[in-house]
Amino acid sequence: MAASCTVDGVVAAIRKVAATVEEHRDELVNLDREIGDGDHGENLKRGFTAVLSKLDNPGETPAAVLKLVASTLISTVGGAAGPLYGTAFLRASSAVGQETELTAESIVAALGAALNGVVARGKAEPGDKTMVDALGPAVAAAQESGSGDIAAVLSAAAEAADKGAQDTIPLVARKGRASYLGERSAGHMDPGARSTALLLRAFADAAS
Amino acid sequence: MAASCTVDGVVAAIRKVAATVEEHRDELVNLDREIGDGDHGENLKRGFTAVLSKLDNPGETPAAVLKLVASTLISTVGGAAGPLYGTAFLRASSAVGQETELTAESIVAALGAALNGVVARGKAEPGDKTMVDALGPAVAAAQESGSGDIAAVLSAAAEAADKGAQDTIPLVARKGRASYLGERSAGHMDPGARSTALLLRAFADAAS
Amino acid sequence: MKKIINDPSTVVAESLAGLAAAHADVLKVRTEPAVIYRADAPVTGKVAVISGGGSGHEPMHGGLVGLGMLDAACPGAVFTSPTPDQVQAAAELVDGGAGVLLIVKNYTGDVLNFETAAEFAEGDVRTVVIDDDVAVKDSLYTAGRRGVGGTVLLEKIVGGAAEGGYGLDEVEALARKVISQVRSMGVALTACTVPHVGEPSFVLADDEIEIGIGIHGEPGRQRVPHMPADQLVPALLEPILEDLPFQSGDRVLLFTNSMGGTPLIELYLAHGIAERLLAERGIVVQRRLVGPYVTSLEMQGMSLTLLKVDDEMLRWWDAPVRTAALRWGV
Amino acid sequence: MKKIINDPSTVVAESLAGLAAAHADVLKVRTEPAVIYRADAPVTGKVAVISGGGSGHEPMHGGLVGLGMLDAACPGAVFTSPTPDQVQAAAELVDGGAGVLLIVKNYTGDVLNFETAAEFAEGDVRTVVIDDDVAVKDSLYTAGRRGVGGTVLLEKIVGGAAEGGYGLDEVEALARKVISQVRSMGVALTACTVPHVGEPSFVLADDEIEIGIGIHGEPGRQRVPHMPADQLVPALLEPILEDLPFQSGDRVLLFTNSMGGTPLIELYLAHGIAERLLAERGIVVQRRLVGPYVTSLEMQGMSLTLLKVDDEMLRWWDAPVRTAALRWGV
Ligand SMILES: Nc1ncnc2c1ncn2[C@@H]1O[C@H](COP(=O)(O)OP(=O)(O)O)[C@@H](O)[C@H]1O
Ligand SMILES: Nc1ncnc2c1ncn2[C@@H]1O[C@H](COP(=O)(O)OP(=O)(O)O)[C@@H](O)[C@H]1O
Ligand SMILES: [Mg+2]
Ligand SMILES: [Mg+2]
Ligand SMILES: [Mg+2]
Ligand SMILES: [Mg+2]
Repeated sequence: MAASCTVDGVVAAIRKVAATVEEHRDELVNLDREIGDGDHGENLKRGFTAVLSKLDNPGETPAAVLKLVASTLISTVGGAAGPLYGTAFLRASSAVGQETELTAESIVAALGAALNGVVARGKAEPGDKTMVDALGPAVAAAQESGSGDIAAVLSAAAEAADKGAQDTIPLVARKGRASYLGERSAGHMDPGARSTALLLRAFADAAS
Repeated sequence: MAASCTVDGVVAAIRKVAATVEEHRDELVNLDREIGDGDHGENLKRGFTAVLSKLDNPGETPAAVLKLVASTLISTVGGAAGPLYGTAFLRASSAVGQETELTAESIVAALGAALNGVVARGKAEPGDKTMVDALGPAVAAAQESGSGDIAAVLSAAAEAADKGAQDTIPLVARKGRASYLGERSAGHMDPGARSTALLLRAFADAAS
Repeated sequence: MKKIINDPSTVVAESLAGLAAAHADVLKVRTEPAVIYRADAPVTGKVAVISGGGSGHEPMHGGLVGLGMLDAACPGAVFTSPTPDQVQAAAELVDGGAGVLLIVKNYTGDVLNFETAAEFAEGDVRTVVIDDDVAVKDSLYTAGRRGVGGTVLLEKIVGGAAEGGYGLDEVEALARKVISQVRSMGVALTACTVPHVGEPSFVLADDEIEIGIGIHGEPGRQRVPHMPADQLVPALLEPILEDLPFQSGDRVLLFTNSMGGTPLIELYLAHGIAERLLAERGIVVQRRLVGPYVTSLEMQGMSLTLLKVDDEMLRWWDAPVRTAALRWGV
Repeated sequence: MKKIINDPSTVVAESLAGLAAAHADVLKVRTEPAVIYRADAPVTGKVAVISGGGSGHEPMHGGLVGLGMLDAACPGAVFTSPTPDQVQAAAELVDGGAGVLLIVKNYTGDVLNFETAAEFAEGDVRTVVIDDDVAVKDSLYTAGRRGVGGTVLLEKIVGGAAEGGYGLDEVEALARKVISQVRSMGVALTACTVPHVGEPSFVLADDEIEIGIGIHGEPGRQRVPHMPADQLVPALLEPILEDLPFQSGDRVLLFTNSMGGTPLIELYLAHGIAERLLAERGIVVQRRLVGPYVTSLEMQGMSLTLLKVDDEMLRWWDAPVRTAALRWGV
């Protein structure tokens, strides 16, 4: 519906993300109990609660908001997800530069930069059963959508991320804590892929 | 049936006692779990197993057998019951002196001496919810029976001990570990009273 | 019952073998009857300090044998007091010619077995009985209070003084002073399972705790709903403070003890609350001990012990100690 | 869930307050971000050794801060690695001008957070990653082996050497040597409950155990029927021995660790079996550590760690240490 998005729009989207994380905390904890250590939902909730407390002074540009989110997540989440999501938001922030209004194009660029950041930090490949398996397809779908509409781009990304998260179920984990389980990691959705899908869905909802 | 009892008779009786303790181990453990620490049956079993292993060389006189039982119980049972039963058998041994055959009379004397020993060591009074509440009535019944028959004396004692043990159920413990429970000790049979009743029943059975 | 054991009847003996292997520099173990004793025993001219009790409270007492603490410990079967011949064997092994002090926790079984041993012993043997548990109402007509957490403090202070050259009279007097100034209270969140029983000694619901618990899996005095730490810690501390009583200006040693299964993260949290409550009342904590020292197998729960200290007690508390469980200054 | 806590979200902070109150002579605690550091930090001219990780493994790491061991520890949320700003704050507090060594257990979260901190840090900061758990198959294509029990041995030895005057290069080289020579394996008899989860991290039946368990309540590699200690101990020891491999004539440090809820009576029993098995193979146990040092909250279970030692490692293992959990020589 929207061709561009101001700093207020980004702030509103981040609030939506925080609400989604809060709402799905237990689900993410339970997914992580199955094949990890049961903290993923709690970690993200702690992080986005801290983000919320800072959003009253978000800065002037979309990039400033994204950087604030990045540094807050890095300093409050911990675990694997903290630096990974932190890097994702940091790279997205750099990608959108000093723009005061984000376009569909810049959002596609931001998503791509986020993916590159996560891969650079975490060294996961597609199929390793990580958040990359949600974020990778999301970036591809966003790029392919070719739409000039932000909501359309984000909803294509969210849909692909959702499918990507579902598709982690049969996979055997090769990165992160779940990899210790070997074959026993198959049959469970990756919590980080699920949270990535939830985040993108929240962004898409905020944009529509 | 018998007016006297030789060293062999005493040894046979002790074997019977050991078998009874083995058989009732779990029952005594469970009684002790209710109001104590759950070891009474195990403690007595350990003690009488050790006694059994020594009975091939029991000594020449009934007193020698009883003394062997006493010292073995003292050095293997531990807990409250070890010194108490040990003292009981030690005093019984002294009471029968150098007799080679025990009479009903000497058995009554031995029981009385055992009771005195337990009271001297443990300082329990009637109604304190201890083995004294079984042994006390047993001694009284044995003395009153006035019989010259060992089996009759012992079976009167066993019957009184049994009733005494039953009668500990409503009592509030004032001695031993059960006393820590205060009012909550009421409603449970005292494990030591129960084991005393079992021992006397085994002696009575051995004599009949 | 899931335990790392082979057979309930050999648990104590096998565990002692491991203890001996782990701490050969500090202690030795003899069997039948079982005694844990200082590697350098007997120490000539030193008062020997001996304790003991049922197994299952580790590190008490075997982990407290060594320089500056116990000369010997007599380990009974699990939760069962040792037998007199263990105590006699211990006395023979460690008597350095300056007399022997027996430290006995006030349980009928422990008292009777140590008493029997003392009757047979040669040389100058004294006995002190510790009864620091305020959960049990004291009375001439009951078995009296139980000996619990205070025992570790008593053994450290008395052991230090014995190592430092105190004679038997002085050691005994110091022991009686410590006993008169120490009070404890415990709580269980879960029961424990004695190996030869195979089932928990009692059953607590998911939201129940047992206040005033003993250290042998005996049920306590009161079963209450579980509560936050901010309420639980005062529920243990208040009866202790009222009992002695401890008052503003008193100097104390605070011992926050885990019953075994309660992890340090919870224990330190509780300790912090106790420190705060004492500070609020003007009671000055001068020394502290935090950890699982007087345990009931895997029981979850804790106890608090407060000792009103003076300079003499502090001196021997601070004195060097080298045991499996407590070590400083050496 | 029954725990001695107030609120899952304040457990770590409240526990740190208790730790600080209990050990003011050894350590200090700062908050937001949380760091536990030596009371006398920074020690000028000394290489600073910093570690950290999720909470719930106490006494590791906070209980290992002090003279001769860690200069600082960064406690994360329960079972969650600390954040980079904690590590940066720790480095600023304890950097004595001779460089900083970060000791990181090999978990993705720990590695990423410490790595991020190191990128921002000023001065000479080196990182070593310990990955001693043989339960996890190592591979370039996975997260690799986990850091478990060996961490305590590493921190003691490296901390001793740093205290003894080693430069940063030497400290780092020694750390890498220790890491290359240490192997561990653990088993869980019961799961543990993370406070903010409120339910056990997995469920084991009454007759099941989990071999190859991690220290965060992660399920292990294999669920098998419970077995006697005489079978369980070799099931842990054999994979360790085969891995390095350890051979006849090797000198080792044997560390028998409780996961928290396993009582000492069982732990010493297991230790005794391990000693016997090693002796049978001609492996010479020269030092040992037995106790709950690397725990998973209240989990019942144990781990074995074997370190192939040389004279350099023994020298720094034996060197004085004064922390809440380990203390000797001072
Ligand atoms: N190397 C990696 N690359 C990308 N994502 C990863 C990597 N390792 C772990 N993750 C993601 O992190 C998620 C777990 O996050 P979280 O539970 O917060 O951290 P931790 O595993 O440290 O407890 C996993 O579900 C996975 O999606
Ligand atoms: N002072 C006492 N006098 C007589 N009998 C006692 C006394 N104290 C305890 N008992 C008896 O001992 C029994 C408990 O024995 P046991 O369980 O073997 O010892 P413990 O209490 O040390 O575990 C009690 O049931 C009681 O009959
Ligand atoms: Mg996790
Ligand atoms: Mg009993
Ligand atoms: Mg007992
Ligand atoms: Mg985690």
